[in-house]
Amino acid sequence: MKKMDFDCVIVGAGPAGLKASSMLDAEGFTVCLLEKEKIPGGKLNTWYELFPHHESAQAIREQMLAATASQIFTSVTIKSISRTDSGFCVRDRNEDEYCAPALLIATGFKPFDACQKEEYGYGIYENFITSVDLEQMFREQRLANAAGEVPRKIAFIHCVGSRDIKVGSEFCSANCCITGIKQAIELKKKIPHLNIYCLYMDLRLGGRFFEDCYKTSQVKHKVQFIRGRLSETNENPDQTIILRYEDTLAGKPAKLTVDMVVLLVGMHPDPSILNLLPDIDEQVGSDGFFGDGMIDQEGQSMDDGLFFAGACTGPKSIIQSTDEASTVAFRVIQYLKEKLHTETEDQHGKLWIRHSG
Amino acid sequence: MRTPIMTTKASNIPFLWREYQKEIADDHYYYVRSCIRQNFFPGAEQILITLLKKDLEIDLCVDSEHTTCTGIAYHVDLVKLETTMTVNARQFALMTEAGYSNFLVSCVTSFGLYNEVLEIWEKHPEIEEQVRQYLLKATGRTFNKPKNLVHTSDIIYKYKDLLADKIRYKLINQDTGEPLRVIDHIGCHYAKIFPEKGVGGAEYPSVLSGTVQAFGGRSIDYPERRMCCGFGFRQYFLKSSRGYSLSTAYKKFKAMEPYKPDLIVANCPGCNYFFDRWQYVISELKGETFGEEGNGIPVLSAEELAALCLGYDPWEIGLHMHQTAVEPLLIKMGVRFDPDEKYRGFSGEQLKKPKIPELLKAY
Amino acid sequence: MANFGFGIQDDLMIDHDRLSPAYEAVLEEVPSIAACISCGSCSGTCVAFFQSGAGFRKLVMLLKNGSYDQLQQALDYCQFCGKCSLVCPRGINTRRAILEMRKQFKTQGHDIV
Amino acid sequence: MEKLFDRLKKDVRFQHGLTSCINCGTCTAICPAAAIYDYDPREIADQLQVDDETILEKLLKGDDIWYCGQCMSCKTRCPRDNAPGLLILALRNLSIETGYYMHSPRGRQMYALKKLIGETILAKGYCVHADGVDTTLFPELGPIWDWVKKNSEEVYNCFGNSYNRRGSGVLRKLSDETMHELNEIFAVTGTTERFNQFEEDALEQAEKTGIDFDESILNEYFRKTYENPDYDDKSQ
Repeated sequence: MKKMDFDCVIVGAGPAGLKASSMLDAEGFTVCLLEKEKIPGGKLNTWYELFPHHESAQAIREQMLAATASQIFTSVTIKSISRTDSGFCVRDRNEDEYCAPALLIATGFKPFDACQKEEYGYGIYENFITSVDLEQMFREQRLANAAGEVPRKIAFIHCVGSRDIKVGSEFCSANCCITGIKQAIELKKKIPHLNIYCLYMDLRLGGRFFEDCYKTSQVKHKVQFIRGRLSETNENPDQTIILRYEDTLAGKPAKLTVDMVVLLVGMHPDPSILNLLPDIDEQVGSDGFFGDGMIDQEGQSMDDGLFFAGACTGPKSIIQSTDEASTVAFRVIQYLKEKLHTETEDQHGKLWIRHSG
Repeated sequence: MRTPIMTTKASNIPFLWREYQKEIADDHYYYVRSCIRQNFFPGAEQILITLLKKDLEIDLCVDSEHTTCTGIAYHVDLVKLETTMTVNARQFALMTEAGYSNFLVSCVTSFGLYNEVLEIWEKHPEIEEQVRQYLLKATGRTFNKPKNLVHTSDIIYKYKDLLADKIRYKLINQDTGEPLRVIDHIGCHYAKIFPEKGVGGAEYPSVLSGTVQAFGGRSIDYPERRMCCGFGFRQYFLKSSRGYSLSTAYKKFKAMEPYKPDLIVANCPGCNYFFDRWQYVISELKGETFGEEGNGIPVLSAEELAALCLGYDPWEIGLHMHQTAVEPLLIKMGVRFDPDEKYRGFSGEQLKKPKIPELLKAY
Repeated sequence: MANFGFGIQDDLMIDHDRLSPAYEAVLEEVPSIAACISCGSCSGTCVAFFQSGAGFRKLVMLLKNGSYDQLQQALDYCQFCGKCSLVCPRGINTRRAILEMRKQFKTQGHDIV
Repeated sequence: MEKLFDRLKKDVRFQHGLTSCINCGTCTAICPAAAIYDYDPREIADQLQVDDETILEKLLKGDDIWYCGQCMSCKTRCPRDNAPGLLILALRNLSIETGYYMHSPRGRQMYALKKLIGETILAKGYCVHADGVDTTLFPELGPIWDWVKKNSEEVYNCFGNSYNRRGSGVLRKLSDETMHELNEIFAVTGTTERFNQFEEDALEQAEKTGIDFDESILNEYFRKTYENPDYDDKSQ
């Protein structure tokens, strides 16, 4: 049980947390990162290659870790977070305390648990995996169905746990469409004779180069896109899966039999940190993500030392997360400067002098 | 914004629907019959009363003055919503007058309809008020809404373990010692409209599979499991569109065939009727039967299943009124029965046997 | 066999497991048809749409789904004006594709499944 | 005259049945009717999203709304909590109220349903009664049903001993008071009037097409609409 003081405590050592920490480091602030997993890197640890350029997730993770000089505490389970006169105190399971004037929450998201979408059959039938499971298969170089065979026909299912009132998430996760297309291309590269189908409602490929990826998957890799949301699945006696959906372009119910199904699971808010935070009502949107998702007009933000960055404020790609982390880091820096320093002027212009003590 | 996650709809959704349990009262029920069941499977209708009163010692009010819920007429658009609601209100009035507050429904269409009507009243109190006025004007009655609305298969599910302790015949093949392979079919209006009104929700309701397993059988999952039996209300009642019903059921039979089911259990009287009769029609039309050696797959309701396992005489349960013969099942289960008693009438007279279908075996 | 006055009807469900050899053949010749995103720009501009009831995107869909009867009827109305080619945001060589579709049905006959 | 759409919006089933449709097709995918008829519940929901009188009138006069089998599987699946099956009920109700149902051969079958089910309710208090169904109208009832019908007293009395008599067994006769109450409810809530409308409209149609029509259940007009709604369609 010890008490440690920092300028900023960041909860979550994923892309957003790491990015923000490296920026705060550069400004000379002392920062600690608290990570619940055994190793830092957050969701980067679950990816094989990143969209849209197929960069190695591991390489990106190494770069980000190399860029930060902050102290990283791993396997930390937070017990409580309290507001103190001088800022925040985070207490972990071992009663260690990490205190700082600024607290940055970068806890990321939780992939939708596909078991909840019972009619899709994940966790019931064997030949179902999620996009997260598929990344792991890529990392382990083990692309096989439940029987250990190389699949011949695979379907990607879009919007699993997204835009669905039945599982309580009416928002679009924004990154699953491109994830599916990226994974389809990777699969096709590794298993050239594979037939791949994507069942989509509408494709939301707003990011840079995403449309290129889409067109490449169509023309070069012959990925078939079927417009229709999966309605239900059934298993055949040979463990192949029958998919039921409407071909909404034809206006007719349709079916397709595949060896394996990949569910593109949505990005859900991770509520585990929620109950620990002071004043949460003010900080959570109706979708469960932090913040209000509004444009932060200059001078309007009333920073009180509690900051949020990354996918905990809404579904984001890694680039979007790190971009947001940079912006928020800048705000943290401003906040800390005001809180910890006095403004003075010398012949070179403005200067910030840190309070003594 | 400004709404914490705890109040979003997500919190009202059980994590896994198939583990969801609904409220089923222990005792004191007012019972309403099913139009279809009492015509085609009157034994099931009657044996439930015995099961509840005698075997489970439940207090059950069997009223002779309740009517149809108008469910079929409602879903074929004959009667107006106001009429349906008022007729349902009258049933509730009879329940109230009899001093009961738990409402036990034999028919799944009725069950869905009562739930729908209660939901409408919940959301629109002004409609409930209007219905109260209609009922008062037409009959002079007033009513309380039921506290607990339960389907007969629910109550069997609730007491499945208690019944399992008492059963004489398990769902086990006496020759092989293997559990019987049982297809369960849940009537669409049991939980598809309101998942929270069914044991296990809409996708994997366990109201029948749980009972089947408690009685020693093996529940079979098969493609088209959740497909409607094909009733289709007006689609069936009009001969011109009856092909809709038949074709839908045919798809289900073809999908379940590879799994070699020994038995189909359904909780809805309509589904029971269709699975029973369409096997006959398909045999006549296509020369196809789905059981072994020209037999069909026997079809039972939850009531019939429970009563049969408990050792009631198959003919007392009315199983002789099935077109698809139940004998193959009785033999597999080792149920003792007297074939000569099958067609004995109320007066004790031995009735002339029914005609035998072309292909589907009869006994 | 007995007559009940009704029977078992055909299932109208589209079976995407059924291959469409004509689609594969057209794709071979005109690979760009794979880029179709069913946006419907082609149908919007099609001069024959009110006769055929199908713009280029629907032709591709019918071809993929193996709805050959409907496809052939629609193909007959194409006037090869080329407007669909002009508007296609994915740059598909629609005229080539339609010519190829017609060719497929001439060479492969009517009943290919 | 009140707009059709405004009338539709008053129906609680329309209110509960449509929030907003994203055209995903999960309803059509598992719709038994869509697999058998040229019918698409998604399109019905989609068409009702726009407040368009012409589209609505076309729906009310057309065949599409009569294909639904009311299984309500669509309600379970919709990711936006719509229920096309409920919309159908609201549409059919409005189609009947406006008289537009007579434009569709399938809508005109309401008369046959009234004969089969409506009259059974008012006579017996149940939607279906053994006395009214036989293997002529319903051949799939099979030889076992012929046997039941032939021995109805002997068969049904085994189950509560009150077949067509007072008592509490199956197919018991309801008391005159109960039947009176039922009839009163039908009158007060407007269904009696609706039944009369079905009769009048059918009579008019029968006269127009020169088909025999009388009070009996098995009149020629009944038989025709019951067996083939397109009997007068020359293209068939």
